[in-house]
Amino acid sequence: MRPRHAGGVPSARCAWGHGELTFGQLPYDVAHLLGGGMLLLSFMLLYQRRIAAVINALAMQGAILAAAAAWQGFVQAAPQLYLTALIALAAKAVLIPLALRLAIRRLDLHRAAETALGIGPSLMAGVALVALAILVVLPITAGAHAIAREDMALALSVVLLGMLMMITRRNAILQVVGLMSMENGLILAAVGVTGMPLVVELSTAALVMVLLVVAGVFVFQIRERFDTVDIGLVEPHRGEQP
Amino acid sequence: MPLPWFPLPWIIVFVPWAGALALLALPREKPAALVNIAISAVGLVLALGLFGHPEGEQGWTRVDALNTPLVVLAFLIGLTTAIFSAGAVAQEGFDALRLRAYHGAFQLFMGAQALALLADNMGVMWVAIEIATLASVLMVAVHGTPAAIEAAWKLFILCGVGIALALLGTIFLYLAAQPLVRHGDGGLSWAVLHRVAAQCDPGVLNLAFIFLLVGYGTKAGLVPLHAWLPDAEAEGPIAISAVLSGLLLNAALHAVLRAKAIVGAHPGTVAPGPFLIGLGLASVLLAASALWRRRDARRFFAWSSIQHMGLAAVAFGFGGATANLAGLLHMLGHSLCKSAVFFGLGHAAQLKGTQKIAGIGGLVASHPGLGWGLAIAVAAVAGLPPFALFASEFLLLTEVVARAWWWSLPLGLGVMMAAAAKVQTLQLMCFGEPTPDAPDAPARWAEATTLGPLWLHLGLALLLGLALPGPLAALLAAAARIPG
Amino acid sequence: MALLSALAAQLLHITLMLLAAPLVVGVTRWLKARLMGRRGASPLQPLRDWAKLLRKRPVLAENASVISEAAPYAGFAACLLAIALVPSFAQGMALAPLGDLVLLAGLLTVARVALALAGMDVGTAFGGLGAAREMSFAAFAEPALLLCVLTFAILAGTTNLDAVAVAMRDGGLGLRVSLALAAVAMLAVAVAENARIPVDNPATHLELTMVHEAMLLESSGRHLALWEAQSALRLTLWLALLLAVFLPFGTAPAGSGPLAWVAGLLAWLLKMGALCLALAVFESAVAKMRVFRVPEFLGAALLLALLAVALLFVSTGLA
Amino acid sequence: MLTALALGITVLVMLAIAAVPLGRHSHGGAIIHGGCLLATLFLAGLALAALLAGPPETVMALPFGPPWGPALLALDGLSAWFLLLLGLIGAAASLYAIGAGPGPARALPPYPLFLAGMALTLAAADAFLLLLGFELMSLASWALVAQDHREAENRAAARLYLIFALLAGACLVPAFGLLAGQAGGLDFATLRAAPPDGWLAGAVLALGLVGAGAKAGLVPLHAWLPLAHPAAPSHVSALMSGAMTKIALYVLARLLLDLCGPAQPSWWGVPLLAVGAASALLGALRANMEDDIKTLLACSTIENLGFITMALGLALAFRGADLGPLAVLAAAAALLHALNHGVFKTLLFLAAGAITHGAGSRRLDRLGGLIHVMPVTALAALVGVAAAASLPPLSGFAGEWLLLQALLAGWKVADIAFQVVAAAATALAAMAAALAAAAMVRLYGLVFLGRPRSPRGAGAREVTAIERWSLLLPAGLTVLFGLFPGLLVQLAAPVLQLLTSAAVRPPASVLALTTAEGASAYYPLAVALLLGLALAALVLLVRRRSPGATQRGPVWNCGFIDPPAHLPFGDPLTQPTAGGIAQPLRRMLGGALLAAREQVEMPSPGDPRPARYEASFRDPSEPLLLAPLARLRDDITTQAERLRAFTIRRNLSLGFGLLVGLLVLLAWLEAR
Repeated sequence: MRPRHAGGVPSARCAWGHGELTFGQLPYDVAHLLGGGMLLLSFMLLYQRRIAAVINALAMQGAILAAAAAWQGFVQAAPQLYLTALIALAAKAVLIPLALRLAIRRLDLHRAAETALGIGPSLMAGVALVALAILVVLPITAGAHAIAREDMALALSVVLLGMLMMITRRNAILQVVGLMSMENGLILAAVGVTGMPLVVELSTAALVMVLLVVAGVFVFQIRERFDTVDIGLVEPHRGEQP
Repeated sequence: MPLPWFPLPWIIVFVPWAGALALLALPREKPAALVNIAISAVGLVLALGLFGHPEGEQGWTRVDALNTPLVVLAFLIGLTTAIFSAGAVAQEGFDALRLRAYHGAFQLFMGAQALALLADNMGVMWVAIEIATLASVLMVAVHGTPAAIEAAWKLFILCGVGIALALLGTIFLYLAAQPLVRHGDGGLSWAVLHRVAAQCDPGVLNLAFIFLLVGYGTKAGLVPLHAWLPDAEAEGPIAISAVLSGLLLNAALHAVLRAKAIVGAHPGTVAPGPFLIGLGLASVLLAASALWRRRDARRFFAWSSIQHMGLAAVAFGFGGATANLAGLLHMLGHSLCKSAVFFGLGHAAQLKGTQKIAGIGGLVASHPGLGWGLAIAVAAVAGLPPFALFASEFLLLTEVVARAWWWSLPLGLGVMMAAAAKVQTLQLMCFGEPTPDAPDAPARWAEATTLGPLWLHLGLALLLGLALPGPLAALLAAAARIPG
Repeated sequence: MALLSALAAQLLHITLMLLAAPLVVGVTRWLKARLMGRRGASPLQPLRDWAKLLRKRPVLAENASVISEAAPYAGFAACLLAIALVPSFAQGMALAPLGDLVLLAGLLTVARVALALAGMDVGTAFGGLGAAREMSFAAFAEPALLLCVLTFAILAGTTNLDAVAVAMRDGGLGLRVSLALAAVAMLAVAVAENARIPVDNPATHLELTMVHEAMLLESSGRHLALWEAQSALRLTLWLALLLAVFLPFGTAPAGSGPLAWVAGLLAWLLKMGALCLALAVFESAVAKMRVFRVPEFLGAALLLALLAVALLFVSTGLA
Repeated sequence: MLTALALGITVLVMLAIAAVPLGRHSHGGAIIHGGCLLATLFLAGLALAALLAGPPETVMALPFGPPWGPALLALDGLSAWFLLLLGLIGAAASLYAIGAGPGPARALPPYPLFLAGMALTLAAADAFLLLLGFELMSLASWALVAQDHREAENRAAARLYLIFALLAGACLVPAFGLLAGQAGGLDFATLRAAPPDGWLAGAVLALGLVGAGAKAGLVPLHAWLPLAHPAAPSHVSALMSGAMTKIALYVLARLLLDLCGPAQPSWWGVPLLAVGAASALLGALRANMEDDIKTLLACSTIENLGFITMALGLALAFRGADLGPLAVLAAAAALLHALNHGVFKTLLFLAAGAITHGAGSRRLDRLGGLIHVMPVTALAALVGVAAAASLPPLSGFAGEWLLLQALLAGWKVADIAFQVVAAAATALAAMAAALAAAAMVRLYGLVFLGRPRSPRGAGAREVTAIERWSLLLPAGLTVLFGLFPGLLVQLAAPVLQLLTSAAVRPPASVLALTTAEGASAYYPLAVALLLGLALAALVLLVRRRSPGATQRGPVWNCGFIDPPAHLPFGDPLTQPTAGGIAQPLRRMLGGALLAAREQVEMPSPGDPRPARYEASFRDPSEPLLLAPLARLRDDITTQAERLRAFTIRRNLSLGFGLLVGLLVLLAWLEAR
């Protein structure tokens, strides 16, 4: 059952009607390009060994996200998206990476990322996840905007890769990075959908949480990994050994 | 009868938040506790006003049969918990800062709770649940002990990821509705989504439901997303366990229900029920076996919360008016009984100076009032009559057997095993030779602030299970039709 | 009229039984002595013993309770009522409607319980030992008996003794293997119930092998007389029961006149004499078995009875 | 009438509430138990009226109930019969409780609640209320079992008890759910209207049997019963043993004979018959091994419940084979024996309580010779013991006579398998009866006869007047019911009609019980009169021939040394012990059925140590049922525990795995 194209009516103030975008049209290509860039950077995150490099990649991803948001704001003639872009740029491309570098220095974590799953396997897993993302997005009838649909696939892949990173890295910082790139994927999805209300609020709220996680890393001085926090701190207090 | 523009829901939400600010400013213990009680009482009164409030959405909020009882219950438990905490907080040994944080976080949590339940806009609901999560992280971590920090961190990370996934699900929901709604804002309104769901794209709806289920399911403590729950409930201040298992889980499950209602409204989607049944059954079975190995009383009852949430999830997964009614009853009854248990258990733990089951023994002999109260509360949680959980489990089992008998085998097994474990723990804690009390036992009047709420909850659970007033029963019946 | 004759028959029957009891015991003993080549006491010896015992004053232990005094009467009364229900020379006696086999078993249980309680009353080792064994053996005898009853119930359609006897006499049942098996089982039960060889030796006082006598060690005088008479009565009862069920021939039918009664009486005496002879031969032929082999003995009887029933199911094609 | 019934139950609940403050009051116990006495008598009268005047046809909707509908109350013949039983037993127990003086305050509130729960179960006209009452009954009695919770074994007993009660509930709820599923309602009228068939009916049968059996303590679900009954105060044990287990059987009868409709096949009787026979045999045998009075009585309860279950099974089988009269016969046996057993077992448990009061112990090896110091108790107990040993003309025999007649008619079901089963059941029933007699003789002989076995036992004294009356009341009823079973069966005519749905004259006249065709009959009154007559004549004759008064002398026992001076009541070692009396049966059957063991430790010559003789047994249900289940549970939990030690990262991966799994599932589903 194909949905009616009611929603596809171009809004008066928008240069390109956002109903029938397809390949070969500039707005779509750019959006797609940016999304692809983010996905690529997610793979970079998985691929990098050195923490500093990972953080750079993260910063770049944040920057691209900001760009994507801004572009969508332009395409959809939705000014609030510029705000989102601005926040993303400030926080994800600049502030948080700086904070993380600081953390590395504070917790002297200058060493290669310890992985629970090897780099190679995690890359393969990443590819598989992307395939899965495309697979699940595929059945969405093309009636929904192609742009949104492709963006969804990309965003979904970014989210899944971020989560994959969280669970394959033993290092607290890297896990935070994973969480952040997940959140980047979310925002990408959010901005990707035409006319999504509350984008700013939602993205900010999500951001707040990430910031708090980073803060947590600072406050609780989580040196090595969640593992040790989990086991090392707690076993004596839990009294649950069978 | 409030005027249409009278934003009662928002008032309900913002009263606690205002109170939270006030409490953040109050350094001293007694007044803070009293103010806390006062605010909760006001909240309850306002919430009761919802019964007279016209149904339907109103901007970002909505009031209907499904969330009204949950909100009222939330504020009721908020009030009783505030009363209990007034008696219990003395034992927590907070310094001024922690005290402020504790009370402030509590009211912040209450407000977020109300918003999460009353929100009509799925985005607002998401934000509310995130705020509730942050508040609960604060409440759990407030002790600052390594164990508390670990529990809070676990809660934070796991629920954070869950929340993120829920956001993605929300975005998918909007994506599904986007072609059909003109003005953007409606695209996240539950009412609108529910209305247009039938013409939405089933594929997107499926995707949305998966993410919402995994996201909010984490908050609801469904297996295998449950890991944060036992530690969070065991390490925070005692009063917090009551609201965590009494309210937070309900709000999360309520969110899942809203999602299910939307997705279920489309005939072409993959039926959401089986997913819920699967997770619920996993929760019931895992909890039923985990209960046998607990040594820590609060973790024990946290696991029991997981089991009960699983039962409710199974009920909603089956769907239909009867099963939904059973699920709803189960949610309400579980909140009442479980918070009652945590009141009694909290007081007992403070008396004995430990929360190990082995350390709490012979309560009936040493403190008859508390002992029997706790015993009856645990029996109620174990699903024994005449309390609400007996009625709901009866209805659920009969319905399941009637609809698909094979599901009843694992279900009955789980219920049976869990109940047996609870009986064992009940006897360990309440019977036998009394264990020695801690040197710094709480004040006598603390027992009143424990037993009062405890018996009130049990009485209400009794009413709920056996003598529900006609209008309320009608309300629940109406509510049971909403999730579909 | 019919009622009167039934009543008369009943009274005659009871007196006959009371007279027969000592004789049966005496005759059996006498026959055994003869078979063993001794002259043996006169068949009337039991009567003489009882009379002598009755003349003596009973001596009770200091701590004996009312049970010791009441039990002999209770047990005897139960046996008397039981034996009054077993047709001997005539059928359709006044108490015939009461004559239910299950009730019969119940009355015998009453007598047994009275005996056992009396044995335990003083709290001596032998009394307890005897009581325990007596009650335990019953646990095997009862089911065997009940299964025999089941056989009759299937063949005669009732458990009323009189009706069973009638059915056996002129029911045209002919000779059946299951009846034979049931008869053997019932014989074994009778032997056990009456504490005869090989289950128990009525003549011995070697404590460790005693069952029946062990319970009577403390009783004396009239109580002992009553116990002895009761055991004689029980033996007669069982023999009469066997006759009534398996050899009901010559018994006067219900409502028949005195002549038929005389004939029936003669027939009964003949049969009873033969049975006593058989018992004597059997007892002098076999040796007493160890106490804890008794269950096997009775278990065998039980199996035989079960076999009889099963065969009956098959043969009569009830299935 | 229903209003009165509801009123009675409400009064009981009110008493329970009032008992909380009254518990500390000195006369509180008397007040509460007095109230219970009146209430139970009222209920009994109500039930009697219902049985005489015909039960009310109406159904009463209670003002309260579950959120999905009102709870329904009704009183038909079946419930009335068991309500009568409950009323009588409750009255006797309450009377005893008044006399026994105030127990611990915590034991007071559950007692009226227990009665109320049972009454509610009987009065329920829909599945929810029935199970509500059922579980309430379990919960209250659990509190009573646990009232002496300082004792570890009492706690264990209480735990096992409640777990079995939960099991019962967990089986009965689905059973009713299955019925309601295709009937479309939970009230009995609706359920009756749509009887199940096929596998559904089979499932209901299995669930019902397990559920009710777990509560009635039928083999193999009996492990809790011998532990729980002794743990409770005596009057509560009497209620549990006499009434509660019957309530479970009531549920069984209600479910299988009433709600499942008359059209069920004849093989339905077989499981009940088998379970009943096993229970009867095992219970009776265990009763011969136990050496605690109340445990012994509890085991005998298992045996009698086995009898009743057999009768119910026969009723099912006969009804399925269209043998209406025989079905009525069997049902009558079940009802009659339920009533009689309830009364005389109450009597015996109360007597056990009196003994514990008067002689300070429940162990057979510490008692003896009580007949001298507690004559009234001894007399009442003698009646109870004789009835339990099923001696004519007492009440125990009447029910058993009917049961045996029904069993002896089992061959009329034209199916060789059933016939053989019935024959075997007959043998087992007879054996169980004989074993019960042995157990009762052992009980009475060791407790009341002989000489004291302990100083405390030597100092025993008779109990208070009220307690004595509370013993004499059921004793009188036992005799009365024994003499006029015919009246009872005729009273039960509507119940038989309801159970067997066969319009057949009940197998009884005023003076007699008769078999289906009336071919053979049992005239208890005549038997009693004749026995009396024979006894009188005997006494006259004998005393005329031997006028001499009895004289007393020392015990002979083939030579018997005088007791040492420090043992005024004689040397206990010279008396038979509980283990000694049990020896023959332990060797004959115990080894095979109860894994009984005996070992004699004979020190070498010159070694001053005494020789030791040890006998022990183990109930088969423990190694065969409970232990494996516990082991299985431990294994499962051990496996499940592995999840718990996960780190945050592992837990995250769990969630991630779930997400990916669901997505894959979704993709697969959508691809199809």
